[in-house]
Amino acid sequence: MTALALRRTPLRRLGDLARADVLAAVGLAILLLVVLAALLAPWIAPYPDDGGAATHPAEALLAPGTAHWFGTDQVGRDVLSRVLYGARTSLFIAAAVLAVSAFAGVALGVVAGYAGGWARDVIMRITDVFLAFPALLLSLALAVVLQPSVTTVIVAIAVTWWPWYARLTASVAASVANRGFVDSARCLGVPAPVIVFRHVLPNSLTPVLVQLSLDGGGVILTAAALSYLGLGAHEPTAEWGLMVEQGQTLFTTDWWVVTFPGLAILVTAFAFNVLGEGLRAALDPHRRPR
Amino acid sequence: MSSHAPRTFGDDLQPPQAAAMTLIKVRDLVVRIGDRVISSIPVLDVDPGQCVAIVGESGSGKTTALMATLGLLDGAEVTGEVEVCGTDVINASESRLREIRGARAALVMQSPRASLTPTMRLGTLMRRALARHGVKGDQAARRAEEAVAAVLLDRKILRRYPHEVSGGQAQRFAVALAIALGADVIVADEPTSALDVTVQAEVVGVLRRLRDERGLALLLVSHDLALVSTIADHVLVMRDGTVVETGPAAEVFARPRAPYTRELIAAVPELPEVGR
Amino acid sequence: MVRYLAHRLGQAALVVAGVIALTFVVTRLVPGDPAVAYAGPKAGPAELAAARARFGLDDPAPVQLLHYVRDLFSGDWGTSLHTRQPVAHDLATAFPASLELVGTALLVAVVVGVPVGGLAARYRGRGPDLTVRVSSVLAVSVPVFWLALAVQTVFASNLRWFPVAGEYASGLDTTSPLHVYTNITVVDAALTGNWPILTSTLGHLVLPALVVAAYPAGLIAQMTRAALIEEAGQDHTRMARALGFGETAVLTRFALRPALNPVLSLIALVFAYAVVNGFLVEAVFNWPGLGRYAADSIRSLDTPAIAGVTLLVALLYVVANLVVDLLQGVVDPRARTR
Amino acid sequence: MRWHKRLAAVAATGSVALTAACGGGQVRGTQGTPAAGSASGAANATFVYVPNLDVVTDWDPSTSYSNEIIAMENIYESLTKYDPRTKKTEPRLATAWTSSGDGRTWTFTLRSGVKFHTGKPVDAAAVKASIERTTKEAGGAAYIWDSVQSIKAVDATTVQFKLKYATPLDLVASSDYGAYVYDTAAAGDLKKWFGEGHDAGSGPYTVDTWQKGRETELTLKAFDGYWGGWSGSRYKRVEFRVTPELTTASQLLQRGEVGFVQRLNPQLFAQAGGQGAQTSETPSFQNLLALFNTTSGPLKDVRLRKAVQKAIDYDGLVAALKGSGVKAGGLVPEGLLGHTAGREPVQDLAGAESLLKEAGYGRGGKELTLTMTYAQGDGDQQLLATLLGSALDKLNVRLEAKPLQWNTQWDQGKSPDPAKRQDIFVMYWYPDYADAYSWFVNVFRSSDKPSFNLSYLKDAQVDSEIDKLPSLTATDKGAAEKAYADLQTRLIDDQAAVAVLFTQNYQRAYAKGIQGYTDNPAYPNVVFVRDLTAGA
Amino acid sequence: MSLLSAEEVSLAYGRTPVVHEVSLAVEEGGVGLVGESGSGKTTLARALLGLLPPRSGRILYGSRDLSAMRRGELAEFRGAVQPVFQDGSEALNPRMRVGSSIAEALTTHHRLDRAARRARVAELLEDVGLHPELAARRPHEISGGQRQRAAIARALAVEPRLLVLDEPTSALDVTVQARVLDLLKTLRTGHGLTYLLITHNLAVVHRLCRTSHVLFAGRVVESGPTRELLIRPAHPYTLALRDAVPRIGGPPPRSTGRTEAAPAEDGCAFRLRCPLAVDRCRKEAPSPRLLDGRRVACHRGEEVLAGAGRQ
Repeated sequence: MTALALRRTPLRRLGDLARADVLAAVGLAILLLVVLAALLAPWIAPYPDDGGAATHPAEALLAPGTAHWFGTDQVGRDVLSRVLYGARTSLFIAAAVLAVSAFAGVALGVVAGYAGGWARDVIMRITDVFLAFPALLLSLALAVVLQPSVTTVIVAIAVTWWPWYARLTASVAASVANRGFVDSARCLGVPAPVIVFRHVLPNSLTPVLVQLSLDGGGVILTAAALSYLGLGAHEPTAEWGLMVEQGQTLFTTDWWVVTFPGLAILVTAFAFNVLGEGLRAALDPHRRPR
Repeated sequence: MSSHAPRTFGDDLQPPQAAAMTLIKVRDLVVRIGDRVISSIPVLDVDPGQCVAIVGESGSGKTTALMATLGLLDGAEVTGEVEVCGTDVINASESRLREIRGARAALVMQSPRASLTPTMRLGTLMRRALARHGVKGDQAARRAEEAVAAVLLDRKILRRYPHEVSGGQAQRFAVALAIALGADVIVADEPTSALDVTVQAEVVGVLRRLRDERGLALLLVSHDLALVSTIADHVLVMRDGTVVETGPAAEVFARPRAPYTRELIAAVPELPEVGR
Repeated sequence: MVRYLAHRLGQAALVVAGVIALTFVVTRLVPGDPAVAYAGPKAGPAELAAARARFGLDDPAPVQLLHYVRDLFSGDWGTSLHTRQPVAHDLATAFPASLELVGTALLVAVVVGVPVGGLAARYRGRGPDLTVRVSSVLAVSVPVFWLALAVQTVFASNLRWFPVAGEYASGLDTTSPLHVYTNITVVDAALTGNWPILTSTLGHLVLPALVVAAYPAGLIAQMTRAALIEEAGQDHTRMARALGFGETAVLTRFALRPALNPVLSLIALVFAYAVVNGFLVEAVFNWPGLGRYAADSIRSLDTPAIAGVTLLVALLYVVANLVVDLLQGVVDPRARTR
Repeated sequence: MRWHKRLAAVAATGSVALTAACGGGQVRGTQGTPAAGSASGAANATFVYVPNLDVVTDWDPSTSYSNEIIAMENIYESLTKYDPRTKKTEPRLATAWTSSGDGRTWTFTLRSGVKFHTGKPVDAAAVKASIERTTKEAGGAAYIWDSVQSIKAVDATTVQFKLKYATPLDLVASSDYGAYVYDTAAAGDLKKWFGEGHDAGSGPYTVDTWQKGRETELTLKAFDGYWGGWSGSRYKRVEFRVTPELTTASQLLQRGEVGFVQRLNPQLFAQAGGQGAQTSETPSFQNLLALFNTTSGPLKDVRLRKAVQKAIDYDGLVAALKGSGVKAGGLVPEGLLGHTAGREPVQDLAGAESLLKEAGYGRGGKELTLTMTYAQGDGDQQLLATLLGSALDKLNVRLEAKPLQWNTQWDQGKSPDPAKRQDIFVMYWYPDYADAYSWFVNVFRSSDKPSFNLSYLKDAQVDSEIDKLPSLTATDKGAAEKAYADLQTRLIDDQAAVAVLFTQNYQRAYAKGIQGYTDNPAYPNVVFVRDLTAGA
Repeated sequence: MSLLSAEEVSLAYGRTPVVHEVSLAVEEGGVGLVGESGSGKTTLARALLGLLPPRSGRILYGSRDLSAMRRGELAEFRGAVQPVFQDGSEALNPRMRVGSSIAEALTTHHRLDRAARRARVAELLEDVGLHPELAARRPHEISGGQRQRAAIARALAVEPRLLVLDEPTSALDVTVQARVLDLLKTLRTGHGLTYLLITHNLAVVHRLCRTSHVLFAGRVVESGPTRELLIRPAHPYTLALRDAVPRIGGPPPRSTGRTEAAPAEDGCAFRLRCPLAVDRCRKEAPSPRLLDGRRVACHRGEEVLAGAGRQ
């Protein structure tokens, strides 16, 4: 299965996956929709201004209806528009966190995996320390330190996320480093940095990619939790976790303010998770979920 | 009601007496995945006490054919006629097949230790297998010890876990399972190719002895012509899913007719001839 | 095995050292003067100086770290700025309730997750599998704080099937006072035969425990399914089939135990996460656990308390990992010879 | 030295934990002994109060300065009590009082026959000892007694205060913090004794059980010897059930599990009213201030300060608050001396626009960026941030509103480096005792090191007028009224140092059967439980 | 002087010793290293390639110690000694085209322009019997035999003097194996190569190497001319190995001793499996000695030569 899947270009691989796994296909489709929503928010949102600083106190807390499909919030903003704009924030956070932590983690992991010895020991012990802190808790502590903002959320989550990539990459890279073509390159006298970049790194990335797609959901949930705790995005940024937080006391009276952003988080995380699950099943059956 | 009562000869492990019937009988077997034929065998018979070998290189469809005889192929379309110990494998119910598997026709696989459940002591595995086929209590314990002895293993091995035994021991234990269950025929898929050559000789020795002494039949799949030549009575040479040559082993190796068979034989690297 | 254990303990000790150092660094980075938090917003300079001296805030950082470590080991986890009680005491009071909630939730997660994952593996690619996959992914994708609100509104408020909040009906403290041994209410109530409190606590546990259980249950179901499917493709399960075992027997009697290994390591991982996830749930269900304590500490920038909670959870994680390593030895004989 | 003490403390805690673990088992909440009265108490009505924060942080009646007021006011009593309806103090432990013409000598006559829970009588000596201890502890709100030079117990029921300068001491004595009279001889180490959850008050209730961290943190039981007596169907027990989540609190109320919810949001408040609970809505003495940075940054320019003042959508804010706030008429809330009618601000975008234009900003002008800090987690302040940002956005002014922990926000505001300070500082203010002086002396009197004067205003004229306020209040209320009015004009209209955004409204919801509840904003969140009766 | 040699080399993975004080020299005519799984032959090969520093002893290229080499010398060694591994798909980076893999070898030691590089790649592919068009394929797009040929082409690119062949054909089908062995034979003369061949297959050694070393549990138990070793083994282990090999038309393979016994910790490592073991074998580890044209580490070598141990 692995060998078969490796023979494909990434795009065709996704295509294969969609055909083989209906659920993953659904995930992929939802994710594409979310990405589209994020990109096109200014054009498809019924009240684009409401995604930003506009307020209409006179129209506060209108129930869902023809004018506002998802109703309005405490200051009269269209919830649908803010949910659409929220996709931008959430996807941006997810992308930034994953990029930062994958970059740092993969870099350290490859070094640890290829170099082995004490370098590996040191890096792995450091990752162990970071892994001992549950992501949400360390992020929470960090968010307190750094003051709430989207950047804080990104930094705080990335700090807890990179060790996973370091650990994963280290183990993959260590096994890649033992493969014939790496030995063969060493026997040719190819310099170590070239070996790492040309031979070890490209062959260690598949599980990382799978993990990235699985982690999308996790990051979005953690970011939402941080914002929910008031440690993340703040007004007037449209962010799903923040919207739930601001509306949470309205659950029993004005349910739409909380329900729709909550559903948005659920659906997006769901999409990432099924897609990741499917990718793992197709590409990397031995990885454990997190 | 059990259509397959525990073998009556079992307790003292005597060879099957009146086993004149063909144990495995294959006619016009074709295995397809989609439109592609991955294995086809027109005729194959395994009689008691006989060793039949299917020889071929990778992708020749030899393993597929073997698994088809036990009805263990998933996701493939199997047509033709396969009869194991009188049961029509292709049309039999799953529960009927389960009665045959192990008790009449036992499997030995390529990877010695991986084919034994890693979390189970060998004795537990043996006991469960026996219980599955209705042998319990003291009778089961006796059978287990006798079977282990028959493959030249110490009975202490029953207390070991798979990772605590060597490849050769694991493979011999797989054979012991067949013996204990009273199987008439062992279906073996490259049983020695993962083993060192000295260990291979040992396992083959055990198989030969069981055939000679107990009339145990063997359906063997292998890519190793030299090995096959030393044990098989009858040989099928397969290539790309079809049988290119079949006949008594001595005949095939001495006077190969198909060019492919000749090529295969020529490709076997030779050792210097010595008088042993 | 002994050497392996020693090695693991050594590793764990290293991690603990790192955790302590990191916690210290993070808490020193907290903005705002902890002395202000202690002395109160309207305190004068003299009171601030006194508070500062009390917490040794004027010492250089390395000295503070040294004192911190020394105090930790002597059982002094500092004094909370907002409760003004020793943090160790606060944690000892709050943690049992969290343990009660998270322990119940994990129990539910395992009891539900493993069989459900097994069911999916057994009927791979068919209806039950799809149902399990969808629901398990939903379970890990749902924002727990949102689920808690929704569940509370529907099942407690609207349907009135379960109590809204709290650990047990509050009047019971007077009508049938609870003798405390472990501080874990369920255990104490069961030990002392305090049925009113026991039944009340169990009733109050249902909703929050289910909410906390959602995430681990989903993960465990996924993991069990994946591990079983992988085991089902292994040679030893094919061998089991060739020995005449049916598919269900193959999965339950042959594939399950080796498959439990990854599930176990997952449980260790999920345990600490569930504690933290529990924080969000505790707030909604008014569960008197660590979560409320943590939330209060964060709100009031109570550095010693934040450090205490962080440290406690990190230690839990380390311990859980150790326990799981040992359990793996029980489940899988291969692990014993590492 | 220090850490030896700490070690000892830990050893003590450790042994307590150990005893709990392996000893005979403690009974939860009652410190070892089940309260004798509690079993029979089940028959009596219990009043369940739902606060959203832990109740007790400091049990010492001298230094207590936090949420525990909701319990303390039922346990302890002060000499006087403020009535916002009459804007006057009323008798409590004191039955009458007089002051000299210069306002520097005050004489209080005590109620006779009153006893502390410890059994000792409440006499002049006890009053003197209490207040002297409070002054000596110098924590919490002890500063309210700053003007007191000496206290004299003239006889058992007469106490005389000599002051350094004129102060309305009857108001001071009604303070919600730092004014309790208690038995200072109740125990050797009072502080420690209090810390264990004991009380030495004279109020209608006394502590029954207290366990920090539990949901029902505190229960009080009736003090049988209370001077007011226990006639009628009064509540004999009070339970404080901590519930941080508003929704949860409201659900508990709906299901009849609790009696009184301290705070709900407007929606839940409306819902509670609609579902049969009683509700009460009272303007508080707490208002939200936006302090403009008058010394550095763009708002140094008074035109810009005025522009921001005008840009605020006061009506929109109050509309969005849906009843949890009312428009503020100046700095002094209604119900306090110094409140001036007709000061309610209105949004004036055109005015703001022209002021901005004058300063070179606004639409078509330079873009202006303002930083604002406010308290994280406060929904009402967040509403302000959202609405103000939205309004300023239309004027080409960008508002960077940062929600911060109070400590962080305050530290930043107090920063010695003006570049680190914010342009707009948002905070609540309320007085410790019912006197408007607090706003002026704390928030607007100049000082070199800013503490709460976070508009950084330095105005000598304002300072001197503020300094005259206490003696005016103590001697000539009419003149005091005028001085307050003038000061507000100066601060709000001339200097534009502050915008008063709204006065908070207390929205309480309580169970159907409770009778006799009125909210006294001078004692925020306090329910004087003995005044209530349990109806059907 | 031999091209590459090991002097009393001991090797270990982590704390586990794998190879014990092995000495051998690679000489013209090819040297075989024969042993079963766990004998340490691949570990030894990695050490000889300079991929694994010895725990003790020296690896000499010519007369120079690998561990003491300077950069330039090491480059020379890298240009002269090249590996061919068991599985061709392992030896080629799966993410690189076959041509690029070979070109990488070319450019590591020489500067070549694009055209020259392409021409040389094509030439090398032809040398190993592959069509030059295969340069554009990726490893998984060609067959196992082709991959192994490509791997050989890559090794040849630096024009080495010595190829270290680690089980070069054991992953291949018999017919393909035969063709690759033929290719190796042809290349030896065409490129003036010397082979160090590591294998478990006696027949393959016999085909390619003049001299052989038999490895058991990390020790060389017997070394000498391959043919001699196979016809008249002097060590019971060599004998057991040879007799266990099945042959077409030959007698059934024979096993002697207890194959599952682990190597002994003291005395002779083989003694627990040895049918000839005597008390001395337990007390004293045999050291290698010259016997009838070979070196053998067995107390009873003479008796084995004389025919003991066979039936």
